[in-house]
Amino acid sequence: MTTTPAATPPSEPRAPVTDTRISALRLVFRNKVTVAGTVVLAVVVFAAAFGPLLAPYGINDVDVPNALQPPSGQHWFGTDELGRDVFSRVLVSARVSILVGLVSVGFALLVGVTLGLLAGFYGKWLDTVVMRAADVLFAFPVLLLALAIVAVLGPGLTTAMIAIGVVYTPIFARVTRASTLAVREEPFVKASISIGASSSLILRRHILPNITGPIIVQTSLSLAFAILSEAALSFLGLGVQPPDPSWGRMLYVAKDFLSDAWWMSFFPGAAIFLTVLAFNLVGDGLRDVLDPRQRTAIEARSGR
Amino acid sequence: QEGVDLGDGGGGDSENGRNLVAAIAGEPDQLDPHNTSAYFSFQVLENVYDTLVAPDENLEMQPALAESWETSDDQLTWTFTLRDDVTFHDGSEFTSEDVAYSFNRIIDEELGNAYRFGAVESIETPDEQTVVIKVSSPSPNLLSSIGGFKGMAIVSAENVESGDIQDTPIGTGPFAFDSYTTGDSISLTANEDYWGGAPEIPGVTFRFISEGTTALADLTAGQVDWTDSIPAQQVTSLESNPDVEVGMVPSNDYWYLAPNQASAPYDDVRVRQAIAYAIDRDAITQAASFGNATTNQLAIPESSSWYTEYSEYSLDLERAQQLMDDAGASDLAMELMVTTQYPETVTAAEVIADNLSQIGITVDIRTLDFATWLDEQANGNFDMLMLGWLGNIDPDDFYYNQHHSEGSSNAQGYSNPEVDQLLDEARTETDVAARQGLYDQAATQIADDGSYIYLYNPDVIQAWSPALEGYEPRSDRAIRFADVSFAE
Amino acid sequence: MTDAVLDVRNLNLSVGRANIVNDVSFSVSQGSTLGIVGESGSGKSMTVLGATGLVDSPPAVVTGTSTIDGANLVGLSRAKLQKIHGRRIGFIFQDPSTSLNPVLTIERQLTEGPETHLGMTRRAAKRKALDLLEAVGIPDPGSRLGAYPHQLSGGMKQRVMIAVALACDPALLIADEPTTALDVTTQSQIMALVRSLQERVGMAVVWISHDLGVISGVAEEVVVLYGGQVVEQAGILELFRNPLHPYTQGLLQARPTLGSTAELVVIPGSPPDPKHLPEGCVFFDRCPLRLDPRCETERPPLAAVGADHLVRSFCATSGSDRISNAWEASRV
Amino acid sequence: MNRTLLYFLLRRLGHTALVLVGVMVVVFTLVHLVPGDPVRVALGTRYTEESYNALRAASGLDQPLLVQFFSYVGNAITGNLGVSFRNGDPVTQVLLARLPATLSLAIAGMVVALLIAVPLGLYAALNEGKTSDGIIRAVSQFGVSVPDFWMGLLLIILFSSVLGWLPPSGYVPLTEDPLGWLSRVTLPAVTVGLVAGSIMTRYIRAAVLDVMGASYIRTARSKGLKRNVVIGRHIVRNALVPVLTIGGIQMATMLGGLIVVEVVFAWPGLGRLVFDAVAARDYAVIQGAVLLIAAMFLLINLIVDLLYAVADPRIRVS
Amino acid sequence: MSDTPLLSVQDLQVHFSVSTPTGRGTVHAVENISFDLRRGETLGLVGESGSGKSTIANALMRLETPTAGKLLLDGKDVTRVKGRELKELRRRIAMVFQDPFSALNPRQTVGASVAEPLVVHGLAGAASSRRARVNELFGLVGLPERFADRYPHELSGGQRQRVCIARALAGEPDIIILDEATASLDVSVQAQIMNLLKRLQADLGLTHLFVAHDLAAVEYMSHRVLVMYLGRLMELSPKVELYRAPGHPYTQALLSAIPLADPLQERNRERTLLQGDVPSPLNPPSGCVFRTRCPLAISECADVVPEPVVLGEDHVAACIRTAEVPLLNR
Ligand SMILES: Nc1ncnc2c1ncn2[C@@H]1O[C@H](COP(=O)(O)OP(=O)(O)OP(=O)(O)O)[C@@H](O)[C@H]1O
Ligand SMILES: Nc1ncnc2c1ncn2[C@@H]1O[C@H](COP(=O)(O)OP(=O)(O)OP(=O)(O)O)[C@@H](O)[C@H]1O
Ligand SMILES: [Mg+2]
Ligand SMILES: [Mg+2]
Repeated sequence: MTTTPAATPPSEPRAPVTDTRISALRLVFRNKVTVAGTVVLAVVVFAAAFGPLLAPYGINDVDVPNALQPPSGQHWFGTDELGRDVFSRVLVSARVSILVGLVSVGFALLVGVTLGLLAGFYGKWLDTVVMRAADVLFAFPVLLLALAIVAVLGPGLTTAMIAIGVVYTPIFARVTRASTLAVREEPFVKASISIGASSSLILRRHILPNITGPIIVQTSLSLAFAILSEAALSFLGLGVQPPDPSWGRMLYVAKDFLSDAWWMSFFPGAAIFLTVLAFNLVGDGLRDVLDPRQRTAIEARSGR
Repeated sequence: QEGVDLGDGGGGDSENGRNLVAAIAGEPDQLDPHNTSAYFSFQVLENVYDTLVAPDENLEMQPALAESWETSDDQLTWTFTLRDDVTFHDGSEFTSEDVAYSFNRIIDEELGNAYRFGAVESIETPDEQTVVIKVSSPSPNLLSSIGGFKGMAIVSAENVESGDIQDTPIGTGPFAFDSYTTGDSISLTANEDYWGGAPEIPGVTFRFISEGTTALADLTAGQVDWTDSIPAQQVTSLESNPDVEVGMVPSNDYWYLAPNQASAPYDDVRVRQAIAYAIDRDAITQAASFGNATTNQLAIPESSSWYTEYSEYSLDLERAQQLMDDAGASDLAMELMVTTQYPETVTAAEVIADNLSQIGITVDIRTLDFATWLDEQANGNFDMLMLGWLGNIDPDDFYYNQHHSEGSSNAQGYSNPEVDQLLDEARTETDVAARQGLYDQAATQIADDGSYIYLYNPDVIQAWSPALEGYEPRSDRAIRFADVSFAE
Repeated sequence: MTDAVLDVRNLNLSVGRANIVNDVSFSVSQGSTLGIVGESGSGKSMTVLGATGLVDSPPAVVTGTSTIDGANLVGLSRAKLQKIHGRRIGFIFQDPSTSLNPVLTIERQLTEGPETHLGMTRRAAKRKALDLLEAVGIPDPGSRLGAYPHQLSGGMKQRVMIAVALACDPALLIADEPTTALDVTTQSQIMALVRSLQERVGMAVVWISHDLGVISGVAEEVVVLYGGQVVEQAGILELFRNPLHPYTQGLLQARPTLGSTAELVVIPGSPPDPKHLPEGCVFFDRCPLRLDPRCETERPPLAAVGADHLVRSFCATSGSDRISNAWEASRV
Repeated sequence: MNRTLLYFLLRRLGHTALVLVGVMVVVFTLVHLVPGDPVRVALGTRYTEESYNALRAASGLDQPLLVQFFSYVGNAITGNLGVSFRNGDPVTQVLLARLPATLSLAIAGMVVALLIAVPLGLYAALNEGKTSDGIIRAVSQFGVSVPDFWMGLLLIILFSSVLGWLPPSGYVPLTEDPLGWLSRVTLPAVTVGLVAGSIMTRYIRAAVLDVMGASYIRTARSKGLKRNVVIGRHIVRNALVPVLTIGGIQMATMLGGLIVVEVVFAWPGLGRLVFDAVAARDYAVIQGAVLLIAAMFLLINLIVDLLYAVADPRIRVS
Repeated sequence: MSDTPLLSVQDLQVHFSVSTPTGRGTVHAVENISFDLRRGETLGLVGESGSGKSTIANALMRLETPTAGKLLLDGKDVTRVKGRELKELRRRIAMVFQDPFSALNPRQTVGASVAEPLVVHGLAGAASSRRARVNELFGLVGLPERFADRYPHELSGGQRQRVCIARALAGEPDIIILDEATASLDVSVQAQIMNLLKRLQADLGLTHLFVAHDLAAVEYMSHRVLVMYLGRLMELSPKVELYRAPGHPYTQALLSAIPLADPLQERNRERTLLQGDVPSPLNPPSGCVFRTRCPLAISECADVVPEPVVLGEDHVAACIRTAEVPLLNR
């Protein structure tokens, strides 16, 4: 099949488009806010990876006579009720908090998105079953669900992660299903079916990429809430096991020293706040970059 | 103090003043004294019920519902003469039948406290005023068994049989049960006909405030008059607060570690001893109770007449390491089982973990909720556990149960025939000095064998408003409001 | 043009670096209709929105004058604009299914204008609403008052939109592609309706469309927009009979017409990006003529080539035959 | 219209029943899977083997699980949720006693959340990109990332201990003492409301921004309506639907028991009941409470769906 | 007729079951439509919005399942085919949709979209030869190859529609269904696309089903025209005859609604303006569905569903008063 190409060469489209695409990574860094978020996250991840090596003190170096010292040159963030160095503990806790966030949300993401995608795409009885099951989980009081899971599996980091993961699964399933339902009706899906594409190809190539926006937003929100849920579980004594610190546990212990030792709650609290904020900022940035429309806008804005 | 009128704090007003509001750290599970084992229940019931005899501030048994008693020469028959001016809150007469009914209920229904009547053969009521208890062997601790706490209270048969006792108990005590708001509070009103004299205050409202910071805020805001829901770490700052009275007395409670002798290498006495040498009791005590406790290497505090001097285990890492080496135990991974129900165990565990790491024991702290903890303990699923034993009066109660081969609370699986024999003997020894001697020996042996590694005796810490007069904290944690009053 | 209802002079509108409207002037007099044609993105909507003060500025920057009742709408305060919008100027937008508020009843959307501008009571406004629905040819208007937009067909919705626009008897009606989203049959109904209403109340109409056929049916005067500029302006007959700008020519020959199967002219490429307008003639890169060396470097002025006929091209004066032939040659 | 509504309600009730059965199965399984023996908790540390067995038999816990489940479901259908293992109180009665406290905290918390979120969300959206928008977003971010127990204690220290304005804890029924109720519900409601309000602020902002871009808003402005009318009548009504969704979820969460906040403020609500019941392995109470919470959750969902129809006439049809 | 038509549609019926405020109802989207699609021709399909044009297109692609009737492709019944055969059907028939933006996945480069049929049908093998084929297709529709890496929103409407056409051509189909493929484009662009389609048809021997509501565009593009109203066939005729002498009042009304090129003619022409709206397909009028808006309607029209009347070779109109239809005054 050979034919002459159309005689009239069409001119450029309205929006100036560079033919060499800027890499996604570089695009992320065009946005100052996203960069700030990324830097914070990088610090947190760095602390998670190398915290134990960087910490000036052992996290469990109990030194009761030196308990409850305010921040000083020696102990930047002060000491806690057992005389342990708060800075070291905040640093090392990054690992737990990040782990809890990533693993539990990763679990919820994987299971929830898969179920939501299938339910939304295939509909019918599968939809009914999956969504009713999600309703059952959803109707369960969140902390109680976590409580029960922790009680079954015994407390600890792993179970806390599973518990939080299970709690967030129905949310992901719902968000995914709603988006899938919407995208499924899009003409380009119909177009792909009309080509003869299989369901799996449509799910992979068309539906999934187009529901990443809400999923990313939900993920960054959930990451934040997962870190906080770990704190709530700690409040109920179900989170990370002592003596290992987590930001949530530290806050929990610190609550009894609220009026005497502000540093015990301030620093882990600030760590949570900054991390949660960073997750949200990076999530927003990522969503923008993954959306080709936003991407062009960013490319155009950043000149060339 | 801020002069904001924020209402009366939940209690009912009456002409002669307002209810005392006491904040306790939790909600009673039920109000049947024979069935509950919760301290929160007894905080309330202490003021509702009476026992035949009751401990005074030195924990000596004094007449209560029983005016007097005598023992037969063979020590096998106890005859109690009851007061004749006592009525229940519902107005019915208190008689010896009620005593027999109460005790038989515990025995016949095999309720939790039945073990205290292990030696009792019969309970007879020759007349309304007399109760005769026959025992199979001399029982020097009978008085503390029937009067040590309100779990042995004299209840009303009618109240039990109607089933009301679980939430509307009727007793003979200084306060009568008034109302119960689930999750929030229980109110008692003064018993005007109390045999010990009517209380001065119109009533008591117990509020359930588990968060210590909240309870203290309530106390300083004048919403609460009394509380024992106090984070130990806030005691120091509390003591300097002029708006609050803080009362602290050494208690008979003790906290201990128990290595599980059913699992290797904790069956080796050297390992247990090594642990005992390696731990820093001072740091543990400081960390767990912020100094509001006294370290001890045995169960009984110095203030008690049963006190025994013992100081074998001073911190000695070398010795501990030596013992570990002798036992051939190196690089030990140990699961230390503690419970969130008692946060001090969690804090102490963190220090202990640090201590033991220095002799090559890696401690994995298992923090369980109490229900699971109890299950695991009963199933022997632990390497070492930490817990406390509360409200102790007679040594038989705890030494026998915890360290006799047949003891019902011997979860650590300790068995030493010598100790068994000492405890058996002490049970029936009626001479006080001789009995004390037996317990001295037994206790020393138990500590030497490392059956329990005793840590400290905590203080009873309570705080109340300066306006509250006549309140004294007691070393057995009994909360009695019969004699308190408000200053004008 | 003393009886001009709306008189727009040298209107410019830019957002950031995008010059969306460039030096546009036109006026429309009472009882007559001005048509604005142009491709998508040529700045038709922005021209009228800018001229009537309906764009948010900032971000948009608007200069020039746009006079109605002696008041310059460009730069007028929000409060003063509010008194003119809806009262002196009524608007109809392209897609009737999105330009009516989905959660309010037809009645509410019809009455809020008269209540605001004419100080009518709710009851009086309701009576007015009934009359309006009647006037725009909605059968059984009484029962339609309580309806919500989604309960009406597209044509009905556009009639309601017209009723909303005419609720306060405005002097000027701005119709921004009011029939583009509708069926041809409905389109001819709406066109007929607006014409008859215009005859009755004598308002001025600015009718925007990209379809020259529609414009030929409604307008007396036509403005052809390209790249935010007026490239040609003339009376309707003059424009169809004697189009001078190559773009206008192309537009006329690109549309299929009934009864003619002559091959269509193709205007290659697409309109310029308002952020990167060419230095010279805005139509330069698509133009088949490019007769003058200035075409690439210099903006041609909008020049009068006859009575009421303006054209912006260096090539226009060379005669329309040449232009037609140029398009012929470029056919595929 | 009415037939549709009836049809809709019936179908929803069917769903609800289905989900409730599911909840029952899950909670029953879960509760019995959880290690920890209620009898041991009840007996504490000092008891004999005999007393243990006696209590176990007395409370029917020695029956096979399946028997226990079916007798439970059978009773539940007739409205009998069993009796509390701890004190023999009928569970229904226990739950009803706790409901008012939970309801009043949830409603008050929602009011606070709305008082925070509606003006802030709206204001931020109307001033998109300006400094005030940034500040509101930052503050809401802060509200989201502060754990509630911490916020609660901070409020207690500030408003009770330092300023002495409000009592730190306790609950008085609204019907008995409205002022006392108000003074006591304020702090917990603010604690709850700050968190929920922060979340809702973001949703409201997004929803309003969405609506502001719609072309009917341009229509409304083209009518020369006052800004307030455009906002109040046109923007807000249309932004309601997405806000209802998130509001419903927040409300359901609150009704489900705010364990942590209830513990901090000694609030006699369902959350603390569940927490205590779990600690004591009081099976009947846990099951009953979860069932009630699930039912309330579904009820809220239903109400939200009905409200959708009120807010958005388009939904009324389908 | 010596050879079988490429595609034959026989008594096609598509109903949708929907829930309405008053219970369940049936949308009669397409009722008993029969027509042939002949090799190499363009059949125009016109009608107002909601008349069932897209439904027919979808039924041919088997995106909707016909409730009754038959589809014959090369004489072979494909009404119920599944799996591999269905896939083959969807290779042989390709479709171009109305809105070229929403018909392209916004998260995929247009090159990937064009390559999709190749992947799906295992054509053009390896990635490199696929790339070459995509480039060839881009050339075919007059797009520079470098556009392959762009996202849909970075292209103009006309360019996007070219991409859609390239994708439709990728599987080397016999039939292309153009569902209002030019309706959303600007006139200038519309002309580009229509000319392109004509050229491709001539070069590649394609058969087109050209769905539109613009009768002028249909006249330009088609050999024969099928006019639909409310799911029913109104008229089917060779183009020239239909425009010169429409045999159905509905066709006549459609024609008179088209604006004329010349303003003078446009203003002075006599129009048959249709009144009111299309009735609901949930309960279409009895007899002739057009009678409620028909200027020629008589009482009989309500009783019988009019049979197609043969008016000439290949020319049928479903109207009992077809003789009375006035000639369009030009
Ligand atoms: N708010 C805005 N900010 C920036 N650019 C805009 C804005 N609105 C429109 N534009 C740009 O202005 C140009 C003209 O837009 P306008 O809507 O006036 O075109 P139009 O002629 O009405 O087109 P259509 O036929 O599609 O309605 C386009 O390039 C568009 O991208
Ligand atoms: N999936 C469906 N469920 C219910 N009704 C449908 C469905 N698809 C189409 N319809 C209805 O069938 C009828 C025919 O629709 P169709 O889309 O085929 O019309 P069309 O002629 O293509 O209109 P348009 O010009 O608007 O594209 C319409 O009334 C439509 O509402
Ligand atoms: Mg426009
Ligand atoms: Mg269609």
